[in-house]
Amino acid sequence: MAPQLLQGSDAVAQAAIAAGCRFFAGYPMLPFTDLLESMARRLPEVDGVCMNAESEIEAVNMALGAGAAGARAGTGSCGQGIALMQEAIAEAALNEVPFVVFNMARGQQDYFQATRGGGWGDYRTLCFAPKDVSEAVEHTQLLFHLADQYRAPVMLYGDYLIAHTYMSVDVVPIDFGPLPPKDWALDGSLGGTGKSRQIWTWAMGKAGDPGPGPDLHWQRIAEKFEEMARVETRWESIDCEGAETVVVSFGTAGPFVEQVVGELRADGVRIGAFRPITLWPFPEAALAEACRSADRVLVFEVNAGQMIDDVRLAVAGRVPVSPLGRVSIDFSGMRQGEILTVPWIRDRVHQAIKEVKV
Amino acid sequence: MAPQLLQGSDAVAQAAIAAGCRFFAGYPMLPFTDLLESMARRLPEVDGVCMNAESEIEAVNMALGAGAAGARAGTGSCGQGIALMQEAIAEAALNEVPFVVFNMARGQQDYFQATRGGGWGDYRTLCFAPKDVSEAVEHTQLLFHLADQYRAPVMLYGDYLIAHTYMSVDVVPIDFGPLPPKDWALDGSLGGTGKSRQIWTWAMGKAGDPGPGPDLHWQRIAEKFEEMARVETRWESIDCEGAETVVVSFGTAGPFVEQVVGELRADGVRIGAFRPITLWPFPEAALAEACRSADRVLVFEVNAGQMIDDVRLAVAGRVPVSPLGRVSIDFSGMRQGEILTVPWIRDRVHQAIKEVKV
Amino acid sequence: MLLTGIGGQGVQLAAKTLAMAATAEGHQVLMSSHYGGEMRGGQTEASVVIADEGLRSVPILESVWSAYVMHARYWPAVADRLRPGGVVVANSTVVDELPTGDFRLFPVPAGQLAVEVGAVMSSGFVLLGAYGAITGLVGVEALVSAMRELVPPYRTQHLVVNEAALRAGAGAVTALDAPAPFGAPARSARASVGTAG
Amino acid sequence: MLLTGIGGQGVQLAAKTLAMAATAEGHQVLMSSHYGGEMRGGQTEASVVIADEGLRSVPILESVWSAYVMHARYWPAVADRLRPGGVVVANSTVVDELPTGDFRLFPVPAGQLAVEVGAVMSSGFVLLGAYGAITGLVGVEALVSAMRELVPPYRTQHLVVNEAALRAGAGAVTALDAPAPFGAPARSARASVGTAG
Amino acid sequence: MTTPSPAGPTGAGVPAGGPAAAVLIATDAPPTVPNRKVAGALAPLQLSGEHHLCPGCGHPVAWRLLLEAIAELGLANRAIGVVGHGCYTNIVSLADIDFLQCLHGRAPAVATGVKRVQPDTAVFTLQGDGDLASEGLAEVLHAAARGERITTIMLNNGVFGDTGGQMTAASVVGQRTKTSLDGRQPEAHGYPVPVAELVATLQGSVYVARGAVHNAGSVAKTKRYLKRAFELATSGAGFTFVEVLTMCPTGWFLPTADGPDYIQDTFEQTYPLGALKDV
Amino acid sequence: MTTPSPAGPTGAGVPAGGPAAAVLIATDAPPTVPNRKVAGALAPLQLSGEHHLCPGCGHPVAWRLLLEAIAELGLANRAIGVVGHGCYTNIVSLADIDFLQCLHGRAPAVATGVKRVQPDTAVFTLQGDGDLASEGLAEVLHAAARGERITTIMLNNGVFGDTGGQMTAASVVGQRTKTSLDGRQPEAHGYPVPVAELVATLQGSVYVARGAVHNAGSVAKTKRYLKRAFELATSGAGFTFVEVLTMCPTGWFLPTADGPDYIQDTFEQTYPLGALKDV
Amino acid sequence: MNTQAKTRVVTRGTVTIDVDQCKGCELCIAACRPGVLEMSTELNETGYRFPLLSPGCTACRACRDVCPDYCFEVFKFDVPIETDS
Amino acid sequence: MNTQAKTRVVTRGTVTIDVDQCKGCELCIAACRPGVLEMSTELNETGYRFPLLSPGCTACRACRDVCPDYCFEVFKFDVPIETDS
Ligand SMILES: Cc1ncc(C[n+]2csc(CCOP(=O)(O)OP(=O)(O)O)c2C)c(N)n1
Ligand SMILES: Cc1ncc(C[n+]2csc(CCOP(=O)(O)OP(=O)(O)O)c2C)c(N)n1
Ligand code: SF4
Ligand code: SF4
Ligand code: SF4
Ligand code: SF4
Ligand code: SF4
Ligand code: SF4
Ligand SMILES: [Mg+2]
Ligand SMILES: [Mg+2]
Repeated sequence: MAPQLLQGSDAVAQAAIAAGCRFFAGYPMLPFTDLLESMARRLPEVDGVCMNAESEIEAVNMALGAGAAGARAGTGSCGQGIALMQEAIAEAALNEVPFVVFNMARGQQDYFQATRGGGWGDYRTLCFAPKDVSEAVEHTQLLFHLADQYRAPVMLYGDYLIAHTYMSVDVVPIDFGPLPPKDWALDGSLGGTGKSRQIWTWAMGKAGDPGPGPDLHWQRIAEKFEEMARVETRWESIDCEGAETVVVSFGTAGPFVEQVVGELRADGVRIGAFRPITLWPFPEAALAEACRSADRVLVFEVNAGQMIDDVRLAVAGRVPVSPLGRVSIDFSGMRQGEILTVPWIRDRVHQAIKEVKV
Repeated sequence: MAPQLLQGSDAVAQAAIAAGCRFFAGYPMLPFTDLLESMARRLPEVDGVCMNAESEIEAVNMALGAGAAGARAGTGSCGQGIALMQEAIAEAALNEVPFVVFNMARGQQDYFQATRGGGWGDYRTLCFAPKDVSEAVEHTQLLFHLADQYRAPVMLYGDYLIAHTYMSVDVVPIDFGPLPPKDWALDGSLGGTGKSRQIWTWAMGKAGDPGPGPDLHWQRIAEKFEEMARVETRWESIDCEGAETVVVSFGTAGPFVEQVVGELRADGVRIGAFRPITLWPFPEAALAEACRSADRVLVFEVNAGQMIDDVRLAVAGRVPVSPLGRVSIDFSGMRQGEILTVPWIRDRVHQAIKEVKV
Repeated sequence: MLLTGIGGQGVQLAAKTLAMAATAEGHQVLMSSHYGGEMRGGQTEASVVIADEGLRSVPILESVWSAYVMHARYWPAVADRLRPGGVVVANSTVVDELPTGDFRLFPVPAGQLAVEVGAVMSSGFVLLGAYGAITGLVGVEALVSAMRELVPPYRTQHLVVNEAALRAGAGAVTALDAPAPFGAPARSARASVGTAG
Repeated sequence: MLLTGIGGQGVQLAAKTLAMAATAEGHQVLMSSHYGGEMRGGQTEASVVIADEGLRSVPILESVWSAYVMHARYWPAVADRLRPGGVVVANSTVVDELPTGDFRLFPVPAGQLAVEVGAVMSSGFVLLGAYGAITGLVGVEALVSAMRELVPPYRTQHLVVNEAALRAGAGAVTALDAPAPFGAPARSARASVGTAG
Repeated sequence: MTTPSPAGPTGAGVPAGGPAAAVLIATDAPPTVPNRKVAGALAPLQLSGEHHLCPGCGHPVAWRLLLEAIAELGLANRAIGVVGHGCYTNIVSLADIDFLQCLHGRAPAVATGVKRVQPDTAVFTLQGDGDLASEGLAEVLHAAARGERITTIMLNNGVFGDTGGQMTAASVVGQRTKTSLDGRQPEAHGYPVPVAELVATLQGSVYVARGAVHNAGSVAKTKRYLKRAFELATSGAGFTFVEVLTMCPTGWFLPTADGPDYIQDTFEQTYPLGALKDV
Repeated sequence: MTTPSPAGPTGAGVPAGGPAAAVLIATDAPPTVPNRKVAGALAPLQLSGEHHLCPGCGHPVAWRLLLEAIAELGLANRAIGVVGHGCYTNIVSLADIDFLQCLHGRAPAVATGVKRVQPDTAVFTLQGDGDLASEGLAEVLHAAARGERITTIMLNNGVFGDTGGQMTAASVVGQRTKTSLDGRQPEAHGYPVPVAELVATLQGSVYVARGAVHNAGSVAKTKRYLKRAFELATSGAGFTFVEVLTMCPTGWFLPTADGPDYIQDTFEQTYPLGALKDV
Repeated sequence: MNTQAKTRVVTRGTVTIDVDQCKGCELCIAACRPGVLEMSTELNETGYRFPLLSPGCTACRACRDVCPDYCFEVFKFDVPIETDS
Repeated sequence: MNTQAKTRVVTRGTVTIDVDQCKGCELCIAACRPGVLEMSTELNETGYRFPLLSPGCTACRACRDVCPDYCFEVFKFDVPIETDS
């Protein structure tokens, strides 16, 4: 297929469908709305179902039901809507139902929400933050695969710049290899055979065949998340080798930082850029490694300081870590806030290099 | 008043009423239910209102309404119910409506939920975790004061052992000093005068008197939270001076750790206990200070490892930090999980002291 | 003191009655209980710590001096925590099912006494009356008035039978020669009311 | 290229048409737009980056080579980013309100031409046709077919007038001698379609 | 006229003879005289009869009716139950059909997801009044309006049984609960939400009925309602809804034996029994 | 018979004379001949007439009626508005009364909190159909069942206007939206939720009416409904509800001038106008 | 008529009762039209009273249908049994 | 009857129109019973056509009541004005 000019939302929708997504439920909220509209247009063409759900809570629970019945399912929203989904995302993590949550966030203010959740219990959510539309297309497909692999809800942290940017992209289905069969999925077929299925957060089992109960079940889940933390980190590190300054950023802020860092590097400044691709699990070891020669780490995020905690955890006191960003909401325009521009970042990096001069 | 034997929930209810709480809305969920029942019994006696709300979402939004109208208001739930309240707690943080959230958690698994939230945007929630019923009584009163002082939603992180333990306590109203007038509260009285009031997360203002808009308004809120982080940390540090080992725990796990540490100290082990009383803001500086002479920090929490992030942030790599706890849910009994006992902790501390021996 | 039983046997109410009676008699009390979350009929257990001075104990007891046992099903949880030589006041009907061990067992025919005083559902109170009398921790009058305060308004019809049950239990046993060690040197004297019933 | 305007003036549709036409002509394109969240009628702006090779640019442009301006209200946002000597294709009605500066201004009587071809609501397309012709970035045929693909099914009644508008715009101007610098050495040639209108 | 056979383990079920009142019949084993078993203890598909619910609770009776209806309609290997949070949740352990235990109140949304991707299954939700009329009112009404081809069963005891007896949106006026100690007062607490009536108002619902389990007659009728509801939903007609009034003596603070009367004298006044809508 | 005075700034509002069709009257200033002003542009309590809503939107007309009703009932200094998320939210900036802008769908719960602690105020919610019939259906029905002494106003245009025209729970059958491109199909999308009818079913509601703003007659009636609703809620009678059908030409993909007809020919068929309940 | 008939009881069926599963709720007692069930004075192993059957069962299933603890099975005799009451 | 009367127009009132606030929706046009409003061909400063008034206004307020942009004020003359139509 030749590259097409696609709006990010539409590209993500096509990627989801290419990955086998056949059920989607969502509730409009800018900048997520376009993805919902695109799914509503495209899913029926492949005999899939797109539910124009009556609330985010209904949407995520519909996705949970579809996932439990074995379909590749998706839902999504942003900020406030994702807040309403917290209970169900945690539930799905604990009762092991896979689906993909498309968080087309209003900027970068929801890093904590995405990485620490606000659900209940010990759970984590695998979360990819693409830097642009092409990466979003790739991540979308990978996320459906990983959701099934780990039987867990997973998240794409997009934003307005992912959802609304048009880009020439080519959506090609990617094969990530085989997966275990979904023999746990509910289809009713085993009713009356003594082997009927059950999905229950507390894993209480059936008469005559008691389950592990929540204590053991949740310990097992916690181990699964530890495993994911070991295996699934992803990141991009640019010119960090030998850098005195490393600038960390995530998602669509990445290319802006990359541009600034590239310019400075061209000017002879020893500076690199690091971008976690998975927000959870956070690439702690890779960042520590990237900062080996650094004497300052700068964190650019368009919020009051959220990812900086993870950066500080990664460098564990070995290098001073300073914030470059701040709260910034371009409310009227739904870009990412006025600070998300090359000149702003360039200024701040210059200033920081001067200030933190060792 | 002579000490009375009060169930923790009832003691907290009395403390809330002593602090002037006159509106409460909740939805039953163990172990929060008893607080709701107690409020339903006691509030009408002081001409207050207790709403048996039809859901946690309605409960928290009722509390938000009552708080916006100037009342001292409370709500609460645990785990799943608090998850459903995330959107509204974030909203209240951003539109500056005070109320107290009583999170009678099912154990310690919701530390991230309480400290990082799952709401949207840049906000934090002042959160106290009492170690027992007497402390809960004190914290409850203080929280109503601080909520008004900062015009923010705040949280009590209790649990089953707070909610269901009976203790001889004396609920005496505490005077925390004066507060600014609630001239921002909505009562309708200024309608038609050109000075009518407005509560709006986006702070858009009125025609002729535009507000700062979300960008500026939320920056101001972020500064307020920074101020709280500086001023409002609280902690308890026992025998940390000169200790080689510091055991950190929170909430009702504190007394268990305290007992183990006390015994070991009596046996000549150089060990101390540290307990953050405010989970957010986390007493980073105090913990760093408490660990000055330590060569190991142990974190006991009944979950897969949540507070340990804050402990690692506080010690910033200067001392190795190891977890002592794990996921543990005493589902049938609603204690805090089987690991929350003195012998279990004692064993683990002994083991850790051997292992981490420097 | 540790009380255990099966949900519905009135263990929690018995523990509260004991705790309140002890408070009324001027002691410092801490009582913790646990029972099913969203399931009925599981294990129910309560601990009561009674002390004379400032009391700040953990609410989940490591060891207990005495236990109150309504049902054998959850006995192991009690046995684990009973101190050597501890006192066990148990419903006679379950005594046969209890293994022997280093404790002093006081069987009380609670069910039978309850039927005799026409209080078939109040065997827990019979056992409590007996417990109070055996250990000397609380007098039967204090127990009766605590029970009266605790029974909820919609259950007042139970007051009379409960009182009869408490008195029947107290009257059926003789006191220990060495009473409960509260006021003892330990920071808090731990009496643990345990019912596995 | 940066396009700006007031919500409702068709700026977004114009930008999409341009981007799609450029894609169809074999270029790599990145187009970003922004407009009000839950408010109508505010600023609307779109940027289009057109390049020949692998394109990975930031979607919020620091500087632009050309701009498309429908309304003067948001002109400052354009002026800030226009490179020295940049090209500005603007609706004549707003030209008077634009300050002078280091740019080449091409006024197009878009509103008037639109009325003439009976497409009063399509002045954005007039300006776009003119823009394409002036800069030489895209041909009018590519614009017309892109527009045909983009107009949603429930708006097909607009196809004819939009086409007329595009052609009117293209026909009313003469091409620049130096066309748009795409394919230039820079990692990505940045053409910025800006409408402040 | 037959001669009474002697009582005892082997002669169980046959009068032990002798005159009048004092005569008891052994009931520990099936009768030895020629007979036909007209009813077993458990429903088909029921794995066990043991459960933790309180004495006199009405839920287990409703469970049996549900399983009988499914079995009799031949839906055993097509049924998927989506269950909310409440005392009735325990069915998940007792019945040999697929179950998804879901979040409080959300069953109709979850069931929608299941049914839409498995259109040939018989998807139903089992919920309490707290689950459905309080926490999940929007979910059930939206599913009904959408005409989802599922069956929703609400076990209405007018109280949050599982959390110990607080007022729900369905508690009747005057009902004493732990959060309405002097009885539900319209002034302070408002009026009960008649969910079945609301569902019937919506065009997407095709069948709405209200049964009860407080006596044998209503048990039989309720089963008929359930069967009709499953038939219509699985045939694709639309959303079907069966409310079942169940006793909660614990949450009503009543002796178990008074449960049925409380239904009849109090609940039925607010919630009249019968089929409300049958297209 | 009066002589026409000359047209022009000072003689505005008076026919400029001359014969027939071509005659235009200056409308840039009040007339100079003796007159009485029968209607100003803005409602009392309205701070400005400028707003960002689309051409032909029905909401601003409803805003004015609401403010007129409040002013005429003397409630200006007792009114507290609780407003959801939608195009209509902009009233918060335009009206000189206390406002709380709250979360999407939750206004009735928020208003309950306000009213319960400020019982002497006139608390109302202003919500859209997306806000109320979709996201917040439970909230409004629960508040109605509880008989909260508040007034809820739903501006029903059958679409999420603010997010660009997707289907809401109130979209009518056949309505084209961005998530129902071929029109709302009952098979796939179900039927609209008639909120007013549901609210009327609940015992706690005392007044329920449905008006519209698509012509001068319904504008006048709607204002009467609003006044009665405020009167009854503030007198303590119970919950009152007024639905107002408003045009959303943008979300309907129609020329602005066709909005009123769409209401009359399509919306009114699903949502008949009038008072549904008046106790 | 035959006055002796008055003291004759027709028993058309019978039930088995799992008394140890019984929780003593007494719902079966009220449900039994002919009134042939009454509660024991004895307690079962969990401490509940349980129903006892007297002659006259009609095999109507009512007890079985209302029992929340699944204690009953119901049998219909091929030939009714008559006894003195 | 008087055929001349047919060409006489009675104007009972008038309106002011804030044409720059007008968004050209035409709702006022349909609302005006006597049909004395019609849209301009000119555009206002935001680019919309706006209503123009001809003689015959009855001061009925309909235009004002339906206008979403608050463009109208309505005045009733103390004495109606008659003109040739
Ligand atoms: C979000 C959430 N809130 C509250 C609870 C606690 N909860 C569990 S069961 C229950 C009561 C259910 O009542 P109902 O649905 O009427 O069932 P019943 O027990 O009466 O059969 C509640 C409130 C929960 N599990 N989840
Ligand atoms: C929880 C949440 N979900 C979604 C949104 C996005 N949102 C804002 S306005 C709106 C549409 C409102 O539609 P309606 O209430 O019908 O009002 P209208 O714009 O049609 O007047 C939506 C979905 C939100 N603000 N919050
Ligand atoms: S509390 Fe009520 S509903 Fe729950 S098991 Fe007991 S009787 Fe049944
Ligand atoms: S989108 Fe619809 S509701 Fe919103 S302002 Fe435009 S016309 Fe009005
Ligand atoms: S089957 Fe009928 S007659 Fe026989 S015992 Fe049961 S209820 Fe009574
Ligand atoms: S109905 Fe069942 S549980 Fe109740 S008393 Fe009868 S046999 Fe026992
Ligand atoms: S007031 Fe009546 S008659 Fe006059 S212009 Fe307006 S609508 Fe027409
Ligand atoms: S109704 Fe108002 S906005 Fe619409 S055309 Fe008439 S004057 Fe203009
Ligand atoms: Mg219930
Ligand atoms: Mg709408």
